[in-house]
Amino acid sequence: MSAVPIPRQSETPGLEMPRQHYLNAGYSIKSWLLTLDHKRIAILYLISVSAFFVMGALFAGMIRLELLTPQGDLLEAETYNKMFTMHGVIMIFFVLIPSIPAILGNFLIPLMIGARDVAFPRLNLLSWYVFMTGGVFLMTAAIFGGVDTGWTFYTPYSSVYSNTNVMLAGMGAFTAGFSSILTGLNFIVTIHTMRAPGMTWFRLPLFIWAHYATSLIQVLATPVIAMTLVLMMLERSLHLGIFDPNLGGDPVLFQHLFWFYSHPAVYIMILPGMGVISEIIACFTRRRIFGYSFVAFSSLGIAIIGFFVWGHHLFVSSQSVYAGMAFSLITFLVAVPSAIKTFNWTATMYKASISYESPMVFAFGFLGLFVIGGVTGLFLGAIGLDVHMHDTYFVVAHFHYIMVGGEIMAFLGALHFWWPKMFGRKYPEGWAILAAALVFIGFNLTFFPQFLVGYLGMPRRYHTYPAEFQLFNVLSTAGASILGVGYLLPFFYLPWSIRFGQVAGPNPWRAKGLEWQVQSPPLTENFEQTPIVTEEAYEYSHLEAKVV
Amino acid sequence: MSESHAHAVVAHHDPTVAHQFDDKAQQTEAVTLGMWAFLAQEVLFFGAVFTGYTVYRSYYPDSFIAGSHHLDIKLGGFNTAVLIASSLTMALAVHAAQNTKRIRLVFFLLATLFLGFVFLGVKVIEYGDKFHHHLIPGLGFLWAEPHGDPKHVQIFYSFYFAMTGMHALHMIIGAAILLPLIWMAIRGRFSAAYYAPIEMFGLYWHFVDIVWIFLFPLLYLLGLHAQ
Amino acid sequence: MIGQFSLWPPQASSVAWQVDALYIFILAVTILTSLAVYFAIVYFAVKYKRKSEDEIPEQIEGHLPLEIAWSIIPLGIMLVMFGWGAKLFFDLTRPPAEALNFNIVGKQWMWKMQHPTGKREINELHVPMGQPIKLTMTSEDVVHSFFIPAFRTKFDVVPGRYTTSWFEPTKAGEYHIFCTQYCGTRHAQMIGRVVVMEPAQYEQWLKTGSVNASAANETPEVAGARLFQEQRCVTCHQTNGLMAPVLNGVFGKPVQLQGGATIVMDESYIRESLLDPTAKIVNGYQPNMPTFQGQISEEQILQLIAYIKSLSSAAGGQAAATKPAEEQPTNTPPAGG
Amino acid sequence: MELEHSHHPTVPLYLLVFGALIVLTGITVLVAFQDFGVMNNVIALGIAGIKTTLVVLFFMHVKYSSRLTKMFAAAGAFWLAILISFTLSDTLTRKSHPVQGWVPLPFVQTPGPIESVPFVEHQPGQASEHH
Repeated sequence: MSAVPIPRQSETPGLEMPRQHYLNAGYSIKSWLLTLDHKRIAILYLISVSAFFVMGALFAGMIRLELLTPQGDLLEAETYNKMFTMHGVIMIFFVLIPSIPAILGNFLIPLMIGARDVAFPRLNLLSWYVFMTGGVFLMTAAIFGGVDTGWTFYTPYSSVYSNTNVMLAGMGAFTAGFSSILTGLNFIVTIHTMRAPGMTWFRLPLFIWAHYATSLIQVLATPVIAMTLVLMMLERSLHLGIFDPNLGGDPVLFQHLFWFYSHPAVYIMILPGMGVISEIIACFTRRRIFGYSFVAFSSLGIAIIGFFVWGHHLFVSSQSVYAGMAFSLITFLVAVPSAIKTFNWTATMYKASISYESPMVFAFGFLGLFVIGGVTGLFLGAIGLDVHMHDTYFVVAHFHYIMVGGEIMAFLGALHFWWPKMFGRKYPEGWAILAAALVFIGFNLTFFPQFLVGYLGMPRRYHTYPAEFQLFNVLSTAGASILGVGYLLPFFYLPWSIRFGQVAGPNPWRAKGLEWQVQSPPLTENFEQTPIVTEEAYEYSHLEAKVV
Repeated sequence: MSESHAHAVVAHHDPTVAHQFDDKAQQTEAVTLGMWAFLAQEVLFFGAVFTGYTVYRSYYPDSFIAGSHHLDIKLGGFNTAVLIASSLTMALAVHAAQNTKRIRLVFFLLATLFLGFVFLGVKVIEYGDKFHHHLIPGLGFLWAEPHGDPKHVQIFYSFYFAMTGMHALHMIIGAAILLPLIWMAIRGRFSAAYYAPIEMFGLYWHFVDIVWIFLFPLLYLLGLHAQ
Repeated sequence: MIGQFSLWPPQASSVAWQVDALYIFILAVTILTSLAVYFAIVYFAVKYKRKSEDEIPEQIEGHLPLEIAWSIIPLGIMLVMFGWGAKLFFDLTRPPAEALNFNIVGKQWMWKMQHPTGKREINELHVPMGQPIKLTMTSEDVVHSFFIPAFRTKFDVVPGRYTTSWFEPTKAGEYHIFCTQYCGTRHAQMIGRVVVMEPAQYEQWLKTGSVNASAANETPEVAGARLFQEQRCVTCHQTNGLMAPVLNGVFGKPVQLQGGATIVMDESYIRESLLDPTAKIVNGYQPNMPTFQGQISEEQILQLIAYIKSLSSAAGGQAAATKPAEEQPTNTPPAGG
Repeated sequence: MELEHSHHPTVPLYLLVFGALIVLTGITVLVAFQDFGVMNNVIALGIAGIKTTLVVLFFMHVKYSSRLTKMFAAAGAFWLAILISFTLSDTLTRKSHPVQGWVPLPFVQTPGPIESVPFVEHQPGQASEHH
């Protein structure tokens, strides 16, 4: 891809770690906390998002344990409500939204487009601090009694009736939102202005296209929820009357403003995952992604059409029938680009050369779960059917298939794919494949029964439930324990590999892309000289020789 | 730590170009695009409350008109002129920086700051008036006029305070950024070769002006004819 | 548990099968599509497994007709789903003209129902079979949602607005009512049951408040105990005394009221409390009891008084001792009543 | 980039734009006192739109900027239009109607494990009206 000659290396045991790289550019606390290097900021995000993930997962574990029996015998109702609220707020604002963009996007976007850094390195560091400030608000809310509104903060419950720490949690989500805006803004500018010579738009890896689309949503949707949360908090603290039905206010208006962000936010969560899958599939099939431009434009299509469908969260909210129809129709339209992506990924495998290394196993897992998550969206988009399914466990299962089955699976795949690039060493392959298998099996066992119990009518956010739903909940909790083990494994073998793993060399997968042409881990300034791009993306028609 | 490595390989030596950029043109392009993306974000930030206003105005037009009659059109109009004038001085400040006219730059920045404070001062008078007439929502709100449902008028005033308050907050932040810029201008830090901070701040200031250009008719003017 | 395994809830309303039909249609289409994709992935993964380390497969850029085909065909199928769903939604949101109007009021955390005759119920809704019923709903506090899975109907109950929903029950039986919009601490207890009855039975129920033929033979105490459960008095008047005064052993004794006055707990005080609950509040409690005016007959008031009296006698103490077991907020709607 | 700067507006142009903005402000105030029915809203917002366009094109130099800048300047307005129009598509065509004189239950924070909201019977129109 690049004209820069690089020493050809491969996964020989005799490979040596490069003498100088971004990780050993400084060991002091200050060299990390005040770093302007996008790669180090990515590592800061990796650590903090992982910590939030553990917290969110512990709350999920408590929820599943409580639901093992129909009675509310483990947790009080209010404790349960606080747990699912914390689970939702943490997982959405502090894990899923920053997961791939802030960690892997930060690390890879400059490397992939041939830049020394993102456009605004200080802003990048600032957005991590803003993110952590949001986390501090949320943790304070949790420690001083928790919050019980659900992550949706619906008024008037949040603005008048709840007597928990809504203000602090709202501040937390508001602040984390600004971190997301700043990151998106940085990526937009970086992708527009920092591309290396020869790196035209249609030579960009699909990962970049996906992140560009994601960043647009982050910049254009997030401010709306920021203002909405401000209005909710003004109503709660200063008793302004914005949504208050007592004054003739409209609680459904809050839902409109909330979902104007929160539906596109679903695409903030899944688009980067789709970008990752394109990269992994291309590498392990040794093929350019089938229909590159269709996959690229489908990302933009999803991002833009995704702004017109938020009303499908309001089908039974007393929203106008006509608006509901329009939102339902457009909801089906936005399903098409996702379908196009899936078909193109599948077609990429036709007559390819497929190998089953762990990132590819995660990608297979993604495809398996994403298809189910995607098609179940069709049930909910059909407005007449949604009346029955709305706010039941069917919805819970659907969005977990997309966000956890899709995004987290892709995130793990990405982490395994680029781990050797980030730390210069490989993890034990067997453990990685075991983790992928456990996550896949555990996930399906956890969430598939929820489709069934959802259609039977079990509402979400119930801490007790009729006895006839128990079978499904027992299965679900059993699955969650397997899923938990699957998620736990990488927490051991990945850190272990940083010290003890096999040295990977610059390009262990023999992949294409600028990031694989520099040493692993890369230099602080990424490239010794600005690369000049002369090839299309995924040019697998010739391979580097394997050096043994 | 990273700086030393970076500079080792970066060819340019222009101190006004950050290490991650190849040249000044790239930096200017990036900064301008970044600012416009930020402003697009700001449009939607204010957009949420404008949407709410529009919806309630369509629900309760009479009460919104009745509520707007209590706003002082003279003060509002005066403030509009002040803010437009401050936009002009800001544009002239950018123009002065582009032509390396230090004294003019400092003068116009100070003028912009002064007009900003005039605007905020008038706003304080207006808020004080609302306080005296018990028109603060959630704080003993009283509405004794024959027109308008007191509850719906209270919604109008909630929007009045949310919108103008958020706007005033942007003005205050702007003033806070303006102070160090004025200091830097006095020190002669800006010239035709480097004036991006002035230009970017100008974009922000004009945006705040535009918000007011919409707030003025929405809050003060619509429904005046029904008086 | 396993014996109750089923893929959909009972089909107990006129629209239930229509909803299920669309469900099955989309299910069939999506299962077929998903299986095709899965089959292709597995087939390719096995067939095109990498043969050698240096293998370079044939490079295929894409195929425009194929792209168009797999954009247009799914779109066409999905438009069918949209049209079907939209038609169904119109049916679900347009009550027939002859529908009877029932009023539903949601509050944290109970459902208050009112029949066209004015009769009221809490957390229970008795309806005649084969009769279209329109629900006019509103909330007294936060947003709730009124969901009857067996009828496939659900609509949010929004404070400050009337929302409507309708159904025509087609199968006698008892079905769940759930609140599906999160509404606070005891959201999961904001449940109830809808009882579908033969029209004649419904008429009898409206008159006597019971379909139980043996109810006529009950002693006043037993009938009162049953009413105490049926009218949800038990929800608040628990032995812990947190939400409402304990009723055990207080009959005939003086009670301290808010404002300092004292009143003897007698028949007329109980009657007044049932009909005008906020008139005399026991010291230390909130005025949070609903009125039962129009909801229970004079005869039933006497039965409740008899029951409360019995709680203060020796035998009643025993009856009260068994109460805590029933009081535990069981999540199962009281199937037996 | 450097080239574009030479196309920046001149001081007289700035003053002209300022004059136009002040005149438009005057017009919008004067028009507001006349009764044109619905057109009052259209005129007021139309003039605000023209003023915004002037500020964006000249004070903010968009007239002299790259196509990319123009696109981002338009993006904010376009997305705001989505937000407002689709929200209004619901609120202007809703079937459910407001409860006249709806009053909520008074809200009291109760300490202790069970939250309770005091119950006060009221008559919000038809829904709970029966005695």
